[in-house]
Amino acid sequence: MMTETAHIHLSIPASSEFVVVARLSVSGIAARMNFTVEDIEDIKIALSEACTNAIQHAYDQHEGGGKKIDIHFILAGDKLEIEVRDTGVGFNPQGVISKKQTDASASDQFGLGLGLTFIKSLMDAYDIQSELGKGTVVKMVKYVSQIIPA
Amino acid sequence: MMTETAHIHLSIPASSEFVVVARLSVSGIAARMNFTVEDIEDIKIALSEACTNAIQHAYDQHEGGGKKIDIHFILAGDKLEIEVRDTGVGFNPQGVISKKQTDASASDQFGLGLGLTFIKSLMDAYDIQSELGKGTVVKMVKYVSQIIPA
Amino acid sequence: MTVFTVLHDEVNQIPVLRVEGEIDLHTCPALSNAIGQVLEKPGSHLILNLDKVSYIDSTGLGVISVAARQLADHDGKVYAVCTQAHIKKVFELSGLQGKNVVLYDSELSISKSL
Amino acid sequence: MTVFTVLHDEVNQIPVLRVEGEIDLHTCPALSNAIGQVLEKPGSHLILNLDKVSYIDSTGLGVISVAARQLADHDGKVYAVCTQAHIKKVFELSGLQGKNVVLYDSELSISKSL
Ligand SMILES: Nc1ncnc2c1ncn2[C@@H]1O[C@H](COP(=O)(O)OP(=O)(O)O)[C@@H](O)[C@H]1O
Ligand SMILES: Nc1ncnc2c1ncn2[C@@H]1O[C@H](COP(=O)(O)OP(=O)(O)O)[C@@H](O)[C@H]1O
Repeated sequence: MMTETAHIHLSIPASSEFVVVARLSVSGIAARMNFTVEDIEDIKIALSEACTNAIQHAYDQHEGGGKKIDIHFILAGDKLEIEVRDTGVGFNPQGVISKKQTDASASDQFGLGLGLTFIKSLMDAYDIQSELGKGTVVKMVKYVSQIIPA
Repeated sequence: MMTETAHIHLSIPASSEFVVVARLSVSGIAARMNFTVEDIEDIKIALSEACTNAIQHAYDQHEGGGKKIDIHFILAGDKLEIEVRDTGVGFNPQGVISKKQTDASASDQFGLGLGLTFIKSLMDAYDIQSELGKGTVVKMVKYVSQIIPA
Repeated sequence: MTVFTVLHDEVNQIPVLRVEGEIDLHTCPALSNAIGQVLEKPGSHLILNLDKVSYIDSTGLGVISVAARQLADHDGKVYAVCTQAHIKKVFELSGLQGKNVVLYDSELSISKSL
Repeated sequence: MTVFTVLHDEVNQIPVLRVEGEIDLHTCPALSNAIGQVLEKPGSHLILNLDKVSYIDSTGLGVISVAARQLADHDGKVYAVCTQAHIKKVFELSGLQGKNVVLYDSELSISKSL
């Protein structure tokens, strides 16, 4: 049905109440691409995790409004690519695992350090580009599963 | 809950398959603003009508890709403002009613000339700015109903 | 988002189309095709069960209005089944209701009234 | 999108929280509060009925994990009821399951097992 590449862009304030809007949008997009119900759930979670991270980690909570999350959906045949961009503090993706092992229990924020793990397990590919002081781009890819005839 | 004005932007290709994405997004937004289920349905229809018009009327169907619809949601307290923008052919909103009365039955496209009527009846306010050759902006406003205590 | 389906049946020799999903610009061609196939056979009425339709807008009403006009040529009508308030509301707003489109609460209540 | 609710009950002197809606960053503070209130009273286990939860992600698992750790101090556990495959999957992925969080298919099967 979809032969050309389609591009959808969603921009939301970096605030917890709008993560559901990202989730609803992607569920519509994924359904149109004929992802299975199970895959759609996976994609919803992965996208929510990326948004949650932008809200909780990227933007200093005391700095007030104007912080937004830009989400780009690129629909190319059976491939859905999602890019989640923030312009927050940035981080070193390589350093996350070791850091987590030391202070995981000290966190009083919601989250287990599971966010990136979920993205990794639920999507077919992912990549993080982050620059300290500039922001973060999380890219993730999911392919529509080929239905194997019984 | 929402005191500051929040701004959400959604950009979709001007193609029928993505109207549902606009609809899902706005249902999440409207639910967060505590619109009633009935109001949410009204808003979904009004937004779909504006998108449908952009797809059917604004963009010459033979001109190929690159045509998009930009939707801006402005959440200001109990007021939801939606702006639907296309960069298509444009039209004279004042001329629509008389034109429709003459050739309504001749149309082989889906639609009764009901689209704008629905937007008008379902929303609390609406406005159309259109320029021939430049495009159209449909603005519509809905207020969260005050619940009157019984 | 449910998948859009139109199932064809017949009750008391009246064709019935049971629609499920959202009727919008994207799905109304499928509805229009299904109606077109049914109306190829001579007959006077059409039952359109919209009870499992979660969304409809002017595009769907356009399709139904075209069908109603075709049927009217042979004194036929569209009997639409819908119980959901937000779907009914769209029919009311459209002004389609009454003329050649009649709303019912169930397929049974149509059978009884004929 | 359904409204998020947490209902408090008690079955065989074990506190039960029945959650409905989506558990994400926005709603997990409400879940956390509800759990906090229940855990103020001494007791060893907590039943978390998630059968009407349509969505959960790491934020919700974070809250449940905190509760499980608190309960573990008194040899208590979180008994979570969930039958939906996509909710179960999140528990499996999290590695939380097994330790102090046990999944059940119904509240009844918990009662039987205790
Ligand atoms: N968008 C982001 N901006 C800044 N830091 C981030 C971002 N995403 C992730 N991080 C860092 O990576 C860590 C691990 O993230 P994650 O696996 O989602 O677990 P959690 O959110 O529970 O800490 C975070 O604690 C944070 O330090
Ligand atoms: N975005 C738009 N760009 C160009 N023309 C438009 C646009 N929206 C509406 N129109 C014009 O206004 C007319 C009435 O629109 P509407 O009430 O939605 O009915 P319908 O879509 O069934 O024709 C259309 O037929 C079209 O000529």
